[in-house]
Amino acid sequence: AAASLTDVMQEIAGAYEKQSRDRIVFNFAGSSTLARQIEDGAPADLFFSADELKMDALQKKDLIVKETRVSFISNSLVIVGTMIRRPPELIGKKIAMGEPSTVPAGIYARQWLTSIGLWKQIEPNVIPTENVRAALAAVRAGNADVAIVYRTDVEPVPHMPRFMVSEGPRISYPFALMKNAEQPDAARKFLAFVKSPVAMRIFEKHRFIVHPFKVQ
Amino acid sequence: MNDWSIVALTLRTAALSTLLIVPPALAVAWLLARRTWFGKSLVETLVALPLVMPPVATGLILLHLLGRRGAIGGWLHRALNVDIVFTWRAVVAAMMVMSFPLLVRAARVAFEEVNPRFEQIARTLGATDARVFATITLPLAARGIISGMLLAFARAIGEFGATILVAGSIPGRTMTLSLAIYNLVQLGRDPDAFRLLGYAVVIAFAAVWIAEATTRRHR
Amino acid sequence: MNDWSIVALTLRTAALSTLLIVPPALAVAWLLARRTWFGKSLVETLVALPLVMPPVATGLILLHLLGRRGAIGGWLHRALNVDIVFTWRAVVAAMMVMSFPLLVRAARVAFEEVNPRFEQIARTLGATDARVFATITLPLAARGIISGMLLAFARAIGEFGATILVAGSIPGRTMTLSLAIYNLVQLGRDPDAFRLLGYAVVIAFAAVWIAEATTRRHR
Amino acid sequence: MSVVLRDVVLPLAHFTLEVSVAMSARTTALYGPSGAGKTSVLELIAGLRKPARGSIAIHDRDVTSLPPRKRNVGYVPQDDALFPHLSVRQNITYGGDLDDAVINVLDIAHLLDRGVERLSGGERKRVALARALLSHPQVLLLDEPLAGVDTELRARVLEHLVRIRDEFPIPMVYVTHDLAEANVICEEIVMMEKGRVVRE
Amino acid sequence: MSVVLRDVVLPLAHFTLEVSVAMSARTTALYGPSGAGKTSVLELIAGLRKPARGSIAIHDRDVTSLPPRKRNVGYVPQDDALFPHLSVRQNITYGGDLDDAVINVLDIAHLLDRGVERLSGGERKRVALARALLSHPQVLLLDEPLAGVDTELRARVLEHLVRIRDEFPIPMVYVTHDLAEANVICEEIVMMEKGRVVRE
Ligand SMILES: Nc1ncnc2c1ncn2[C@@H]1O[C@H](COP(=O)(O)OP(=O)(O)OP(=O)(O)O)[C@@H](O)[C@H]1O
Ligand SMILES: Nc1ncnc2c1ncn2[C@@H]1O[C@H](COP(=O)(O)OP(=O)(O)OP(=O)(O)O)[C@@H](O)[C@H]1O
Ligand SMILES: [Mg+2]
Ligand SMILES: [Mg+2]
Repeated sequence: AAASLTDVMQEIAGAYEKQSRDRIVFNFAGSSTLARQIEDGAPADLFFSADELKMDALQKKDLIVKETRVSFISNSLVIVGTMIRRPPELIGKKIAMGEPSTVPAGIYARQWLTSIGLWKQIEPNVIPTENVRAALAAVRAGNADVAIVYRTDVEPVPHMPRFMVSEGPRISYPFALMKNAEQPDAARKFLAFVKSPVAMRIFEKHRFIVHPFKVQ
Repeated sequence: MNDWSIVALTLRTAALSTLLIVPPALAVAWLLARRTWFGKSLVETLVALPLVMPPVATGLILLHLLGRRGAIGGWLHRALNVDIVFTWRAVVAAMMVMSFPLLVRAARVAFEEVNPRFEQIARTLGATDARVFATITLPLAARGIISGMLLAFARAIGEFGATILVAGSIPGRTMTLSLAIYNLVQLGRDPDAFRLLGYAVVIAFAAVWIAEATTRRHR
Repeated sequence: MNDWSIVALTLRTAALSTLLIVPPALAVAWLLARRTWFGKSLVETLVALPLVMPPVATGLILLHLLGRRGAIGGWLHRALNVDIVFTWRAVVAAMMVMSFPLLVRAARVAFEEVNPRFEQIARTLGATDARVFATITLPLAARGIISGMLLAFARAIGEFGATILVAGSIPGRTMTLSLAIYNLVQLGRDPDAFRLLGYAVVIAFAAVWIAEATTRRHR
Repeated sequence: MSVVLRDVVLPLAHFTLEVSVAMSARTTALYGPSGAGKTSVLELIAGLRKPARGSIAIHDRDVTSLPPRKRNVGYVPQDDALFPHLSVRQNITYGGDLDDAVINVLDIAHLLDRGVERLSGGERKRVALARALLSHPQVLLLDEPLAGVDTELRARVLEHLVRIRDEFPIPMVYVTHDLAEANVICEEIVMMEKGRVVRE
Repeated sequence: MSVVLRDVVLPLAHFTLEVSVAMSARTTALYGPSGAGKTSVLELIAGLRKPARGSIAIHDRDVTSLPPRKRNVGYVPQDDALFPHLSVRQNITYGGDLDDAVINVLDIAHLLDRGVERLSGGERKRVALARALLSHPQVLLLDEPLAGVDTELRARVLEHLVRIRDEFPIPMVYVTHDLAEANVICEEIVMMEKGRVVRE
């Protein structure tokens, strides 16, 4: 599962293991690392990605069971650091964000900024980081004015001013069963549990946006 | 997945990887120190590569080699039904590759500093090459070799980049201290990360202390 | 941002970081090798920490220290108006911290292997401690020290985890070979990654070759 | 013929060593000024240096291409070259078992469990001598074995060497600066100068 | 009074060295069996070993707590301890400038540009002697400086030492096993045994 899902997935798995004899084994890393591992034949039953593009790539290579692919969890971007009221205020500020071509959070931020026509102007001031946490740390250390991160990454009662990006790109987490799963039946059962109301509440508790209507 | 099991896994894999690289590293170091041969600089560069390459690159190469579709991993899977990738074996493999250059360098200098005079005299006393190595060269180089083993062990504990690619970060199975700390940092759980960091420091202190005590005895 | 500028940045920062750590590393190594003092094991552990800790953790700590609100970075910002974080200086700082333990260990063993007899005789010939160090201890330890510098340089080239945190991955400014390779790998552009990897290998080969030539002259 | 060097050539710093000599006596003194090439001759016999040309035979066996370990020599080098990491006992038993007779004659019984870095100069020489004697050599190569050993002990050790000479058929090549010493123990004296044998 | 050791105590492996001696002559021979403590006495004077108790004076100056470098001694150790990474020239000029007289007497002119690992045993001794002589010492400490030097050269070096003795007021402490040698050069003989002075 994507590293950003570590806490929530472990909680869901804990709840699942209370009612089932199956044991869930996770591998947490960046989505692109996980996709790499799957392409190289690493054994995996389920893939909980933080990036639709990575899932698309695997689907194109026919590595996932297409029918099982679902995306009902989403996230949104926030700008933290100094108070921003309107996006144009970003111009001239030092902006820390995930690397805009490889890290999902950075890719989304860039998509959003491009769509509102600001990207060209702010690009020279962008500080690309390896992950969201590094962007936050840069703001705390005083070397970046703002950071563009996921809302799930900042505590609900921060001392930091924040700007919620509402019109940003759809940031969703696709889940799917792998073609060469070793225990497809058990994996299906867990995937079903992840879609259950119990799991939904856990996702919400961790500040993810849940779209239950997408679960059939 | 409690703290102790993470520490135990880390200790076990780091110690095993350090022990496993000792024989090949000493062999390579000895050849580099005591023989001149064609392509020596090449082999030396090759040995140093895991140091020079970013860990992701090393990890990717290992993944290619050790995966079920890889040259080594494929063979092991077919012949012995042993999987490497995503198991503790991959953790050990990543640690081995990353700390190998450190031990080779240290051992090489240690061998070079041994005065060949003593080896010669041992030979006049009838000792075979193997005996000369075991009773003269190795003990005289012990200080440097142990120091290199300490470096290798410390590096194994800290190993992260290659490990997460080949072994994944599977709690209870492949999640070493380094991987766990990374995960906690990612999640913003800094106090927990610092607690685990504390264990790493304690392990390092113990290793330094043991290395110190061992070399003192050897003087 | 062409290949050459990445290579140049990497070479410049790695060479600078290696040169900058030589004086403090030799001082610490000498104190560890030739003096007994309270808290020695502690200092040794401290020195080894960047090896044991996962690079993210080292990077975070550096970021705290060197950031504008950090202890060191804040002072530099106020007093000299110099920023460290997210500049090439941060690249050098990360490289220094990560390769420091390697040089200290190598130099320490090298100093320990110098027969104190020669230092004693030099003293009877009227040499001051400084002269003894410069003319006897240092040259006799040269082989080990140069080998340690090679390790440190190689490690600096390969440094990734701490660098990306404190220096970011800013094309043309802080993006070293390692960071660039990582980026290409993440993008799935493996052929480009391998091209850059080739440069790293060439640099490593040159470094090995120079170290080799230098120690040969010193015999 | 115990030790024979035939047309042996070895280039040295200032001259080339060129030696043809047959040491047939049980004890041969190698005598000559400093830098004449005496140590070089011993190391050629022991196999620690390789001649550029020529051949070397010990007891009629051609050893020119044999490694040192198969030449069965007992070599006491000029710099004693004691193994620094081993105790006196471990040093002298490296090539063979302890022998009380040797220990007593050399007066080193009280040193056995000492580390070699805590020995005096003369003590080191005696330990080196014991180490070579205990390895059951077929020929003893002694490079000034008694330099730094005091007069009284020297007499005793010489006496012992004479006894060894008389009891066992171990030929000795004995490098010395002291003609008197050479005369006590040796039946034959080979004089060297600048890499050549000048008189036998 | 050139060198005075007053109630000097130094624990050694098998006994404790306890020495009180005043070496007032310009040349004093230190004579005694192997392991008597002769080298230890020289190293105490040079400051390379620290006495457990007692005091040491050179030319009426208390040097007990002075570091070796301020004691102005010229020490020729028993194992010559030539600096292995320096050439012969760099070795002998380490403590002072070249002096042709010394070079000629010791017959080392042809060795000057050689690395020390390519010297014979006797050559090393002479280089060590030159190194000590060229450092302008106030007292010369010679630990068997002529062991391994051939008879002819030995006579010449001794002659030179006698000349140094006569020309400069440099007192010498000369460790030797050779009473004849001691008599040629020394005005006073101190005999040691098991860490004590047994006769002056
Ligand atoms: N490794 C070497 N390479 C070249 N020349 C050497 C080497 N070792 C010694 N020599 C030179 O060869 C000559 C003979 O050396 P050797 O050690 O055999 O002399 P020796 O007769 O043993 O002298 P001594 O009585 O002083 O020990 C000397 O002039 C010496 O400088
Ligand atoms: N570092 C040391 N620690 C303890 N004992 C030592 C040490 N070095 C030498 N000894 C012992 O002290 C005694 C005196 O040693 P020293 O070297 O002074 O003897 P010496 O008179 O010079 O003998 P030689 O003529 O053999 O050189 C010897 O018994 C020796 O074993
Ligand atoms: Mg010789
Ligand atoms: Mg002595």
